[in-house]
Amino acid sequence: MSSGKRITLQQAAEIVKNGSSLTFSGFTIWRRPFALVYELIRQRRKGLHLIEVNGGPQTEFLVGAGCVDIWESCWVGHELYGKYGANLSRKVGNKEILVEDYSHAEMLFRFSAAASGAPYAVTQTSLGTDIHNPAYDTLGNAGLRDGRRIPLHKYRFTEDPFFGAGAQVMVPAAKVDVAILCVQQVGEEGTVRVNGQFYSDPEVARAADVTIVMAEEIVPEEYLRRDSDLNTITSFEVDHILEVPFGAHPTGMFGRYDVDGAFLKDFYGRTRTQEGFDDFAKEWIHGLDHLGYLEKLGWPKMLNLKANTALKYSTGVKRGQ
Amino acid sequence: MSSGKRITLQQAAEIVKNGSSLTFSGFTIWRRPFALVYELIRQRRKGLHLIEVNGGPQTEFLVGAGCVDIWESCWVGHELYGKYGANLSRKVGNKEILVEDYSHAEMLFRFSAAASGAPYAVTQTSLGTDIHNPAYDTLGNAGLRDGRRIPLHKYRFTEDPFFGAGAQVMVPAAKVDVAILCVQQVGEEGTVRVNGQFYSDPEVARAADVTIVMAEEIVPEEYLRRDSDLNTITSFEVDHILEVPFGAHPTGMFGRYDVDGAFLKDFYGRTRTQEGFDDFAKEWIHGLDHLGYLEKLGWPKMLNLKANTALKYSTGVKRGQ
Amino acid sequence: MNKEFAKPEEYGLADLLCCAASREVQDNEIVFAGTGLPMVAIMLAQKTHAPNLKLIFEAGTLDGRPPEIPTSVGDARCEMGASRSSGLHDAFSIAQRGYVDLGFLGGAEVDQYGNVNTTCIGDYLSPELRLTGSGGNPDINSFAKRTVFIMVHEKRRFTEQVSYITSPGWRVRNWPGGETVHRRELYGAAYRGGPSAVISTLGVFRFDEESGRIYLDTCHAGNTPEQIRDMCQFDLDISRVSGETLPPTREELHYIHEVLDPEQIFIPKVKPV
Amino acid sequence: MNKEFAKPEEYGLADLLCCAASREVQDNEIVFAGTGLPMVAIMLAQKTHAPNLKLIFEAGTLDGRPPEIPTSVGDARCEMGASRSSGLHDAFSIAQRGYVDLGFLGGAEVDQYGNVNTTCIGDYLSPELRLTGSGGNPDINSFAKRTVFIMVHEKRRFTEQVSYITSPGWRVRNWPGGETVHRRELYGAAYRGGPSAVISTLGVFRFDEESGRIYLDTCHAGNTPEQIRDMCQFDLDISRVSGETLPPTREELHYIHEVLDPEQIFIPKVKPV
Repeated sequence: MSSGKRITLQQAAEIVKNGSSLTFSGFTIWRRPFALVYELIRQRRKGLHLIEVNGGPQTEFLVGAGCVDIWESCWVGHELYGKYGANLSRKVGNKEILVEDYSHAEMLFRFSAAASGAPYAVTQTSLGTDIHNPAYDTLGNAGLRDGRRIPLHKYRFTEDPFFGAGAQVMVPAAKVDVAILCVQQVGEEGTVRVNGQFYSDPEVARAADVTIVMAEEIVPEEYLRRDSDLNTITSFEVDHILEVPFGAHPTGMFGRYDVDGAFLKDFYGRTRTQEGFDDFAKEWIHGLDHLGYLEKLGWPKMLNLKANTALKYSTGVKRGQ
Repeated sequence: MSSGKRITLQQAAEIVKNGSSLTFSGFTIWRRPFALVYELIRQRRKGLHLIEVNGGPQTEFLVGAGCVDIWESCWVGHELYGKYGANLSRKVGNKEILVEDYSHAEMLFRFSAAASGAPYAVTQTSLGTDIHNPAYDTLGNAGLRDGRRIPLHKYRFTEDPFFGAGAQVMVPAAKVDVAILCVQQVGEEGTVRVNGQFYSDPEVARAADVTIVMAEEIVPEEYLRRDSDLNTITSFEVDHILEVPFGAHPTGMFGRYDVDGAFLKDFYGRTRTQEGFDDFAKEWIHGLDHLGYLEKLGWPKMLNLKANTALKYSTGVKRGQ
Repeated sequence: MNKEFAKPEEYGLADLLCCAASREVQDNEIVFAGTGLPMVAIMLAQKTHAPNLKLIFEAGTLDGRPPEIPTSVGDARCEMGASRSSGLHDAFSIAQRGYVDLGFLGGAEVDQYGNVNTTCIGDYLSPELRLTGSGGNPDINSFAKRTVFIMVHEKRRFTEQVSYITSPGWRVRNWPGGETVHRRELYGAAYRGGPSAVISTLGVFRFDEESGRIYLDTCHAGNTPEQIRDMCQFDLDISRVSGETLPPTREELHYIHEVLDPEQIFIPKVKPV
Repeated sequence: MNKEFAKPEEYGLADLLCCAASREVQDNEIVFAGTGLPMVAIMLAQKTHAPNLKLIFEAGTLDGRPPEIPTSVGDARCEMGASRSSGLHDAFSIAQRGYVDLGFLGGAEVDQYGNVNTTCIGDYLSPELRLTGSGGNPDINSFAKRTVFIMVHEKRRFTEQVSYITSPGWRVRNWPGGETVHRRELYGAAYRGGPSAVISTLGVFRFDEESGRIYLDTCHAGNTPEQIRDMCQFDLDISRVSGETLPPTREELHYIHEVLDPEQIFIPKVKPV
């Protein structure tokens, strides 16, 4: 059965409007929906509000390109290939972006709450840190807390009334307009099968109002439904699907291809300045489409990144370089 | 690597003390740890506090045998094979048992909270029902709310401060002493692989202080770790393991064997009275061990219940009978 | 296939109820199903006018397409062809998140505001009869946009006030005080609707969303509105009756008995006279 | 294998740090690991004195046994041989539930109470330099029984007061007021311990649980307590120094360079002179 969920990369990017709030699949430098991130940059999207369980190269690309007004998360960097987010850091320094800091577990619990339709979660993490410092409520200080997309408070404190467990932090549900996922397989009706760690993909898919899934392969829905206990996200939680091979590059995809560390290192090294970013974007983003990008990367590189199907990672990549 | 987690059925039952709080794997008439339930009845355990996401035949057997003082859950019956819990109903009528009612989703969220180390969850389910009637706080009325195992309140009301979502019910974490699971496969070090629906097994395993896993098969740990993304419960969440083939009978196990409806119907029909229960227990529980029980059930019945490995259910069972 | 209505001698009451329930489903809806007749009704809708409905089973099967009627929501048949076999946390999270359009439920007692009891008969603290308990009844009823109850019609079951509100109707209790309020006032963001119909063995009842009161919509063949009113302890509104409950079509009967429930697990076949 | 200590020329500073970190792990512990040197240290412990330790990676790998050092916790190598490959919800739920004995963390700045900063240098509202942000640093530090920090030792990093408390030490802020209190007063049921050691490029530091203050435990070869005190902005307690940090053994060096990190991704090999 065809569900009519299939769209193009260009259509997918058009679903994200100027000012939309947005989140992604993956973890740091793994399974980030890069083909669509590039397309958003090409379409010169503005005023995005990124709400991420954790950030990564996709954050740095969108921030560097000036697409982002608000970044709400806990971490950004390129792991071994760039130890912090130089573009974000530059824009923070220039006060060109608002940053709202939570801890990693807080972000996760915020998405879990949204995914289960609860307005908030209670947790004991990060008590006593400056994450809870009332003076550091960036969105509140900017007068943006409208109680709709942006909660009325960054957090609230309470006490456990049931077991005397003590102070609790209430963290608001992370509600987002659009989630963009990048996975190994999606069925024609939207069923997603993630291989390996699924990170926080199930939560972000359900927390969003619109969920777009980019997959290495669109596979017959029947194939996935033959073993329904292996699937990760339900058909009806997915609104749009598209097939984009190598769509996570330069980030990696479990079982398919490794992180392109050299590419990330080059990005990190070249984009300390806005001029550097613009130059990088001119070379690798603007004027290309996804196939043009793959052509430019070339066969030797892509074959080298390709995972060994038994080991699930590439044996050709010289790691750490 | 052997982890020394393997124990016998008798040892497993001895871990559950008089007065322990207890919960189980499964859903209604599926994957209930019956071999161990029978052993608890043989060992004449007393004063148990059952905290169950939902009840089923295991509840009825333990309650009928007089093992249970407190039942905290939302539902008991045998589905198609007995539409309510006659033993529980009888003991409620005689005031021989305390029942604390929550809704099904509330019980689930209570276990989820306990499993993630949170003291409570917030939800909007069941607002306005008598589940929240303060007069119907059974454990409170009995003066049992000590704030340790039994929370100081059955529930609390609050309002969402973040999005104006309105009234919220705070439901306390479901903390239990022992969880007994009945699954298809467990590895020597405790890794569990459930096939089919996993119900609330991951939550109850983590909510409990001690987790015992009965499996159809103990398999090499390496076998399960070859595909770590197919596993359901982590090695270190499991304290004890035991291999008990057909251990869920008369309840069913996905991919292995169907529910023994005739057996449950017989139980339901015969145990409306205490005498009836005692008679049933004399026939099917006392004086038998697990292998004796299987012998008594006999090959024709067990072969008939056995699931077709392609379909995952038995094609021999005449359903509804 | 033959969409003509069947003749009275060709179907039984269970067939009529099943078809009436099936017609409550619209195509593309996400439907939360319990065991038994509701499951047959939903799968009947899937075979006829709602091929794209998505079925959720409480135990954790999402977008299920069982090849045969499961005998319980934990049944291995639920898993076959489903989008996902998962667990209760997913099922209830999806429900609370607002995905569910319609839920089918049952009950031992219902009152004029659609409050339903499945917990006990008589005083909760000293009950005459302890029943099964709530199960997911209040949860589905709290989260779905619409719920439909299928019930055996006895006068004592259509009561002025249920012994225990297990599942929330249109006018519920505002605890801890306990004053009666419209559901809308209590549910806040979770307010998406409420009980939309009761299909009893005598007729089909609906609710006025504003007053929250039940009224008779259609009578099953052979029952008059007045007779049905006499079978309720409360004063049933019969001013809005729209006619007789439509009988099953031959196509529907075919699916029920030849495809969905040939073993007559839930729906007995009417024997030719 | 050869458990003799290696000679100074046989190892580098990274080797020493890695071995010191490895020795913080006890057998059978559940250890939460970040990328980099901590991961080498933990896997070294697994190969030597703690064969039964259980490794958790924040991205969702539980009881991992990677055959090679992963370059990140999202790396495909994490999955191989693990008990489960799951997600963050499981990893953080397990941590909050109290399973984690030990976490290894890093930081840009640390103060005398073990508060650590990885967020920004300078005023948060107008920072001199925005860093990576918290990541899971405060979470692991909140939930684990013990945490060990591995840090480059520069005087500006061992500061009187960190610019921003990213990760909670022994004396933290009681918000919304902001008064300084002992961690024990704030964490309630979640109080299980706190930072137990800082391993810097100069020495190993520990904490007095009652006062919450840091003190010097051992100096790495070539450093005196006084020199190390001079490298702290706060007044370092050097009254409890127990001696010199033990050097790596030949066995440990073998595992680091021949087995765990032969590609020198995290730990460079000392070249023979």
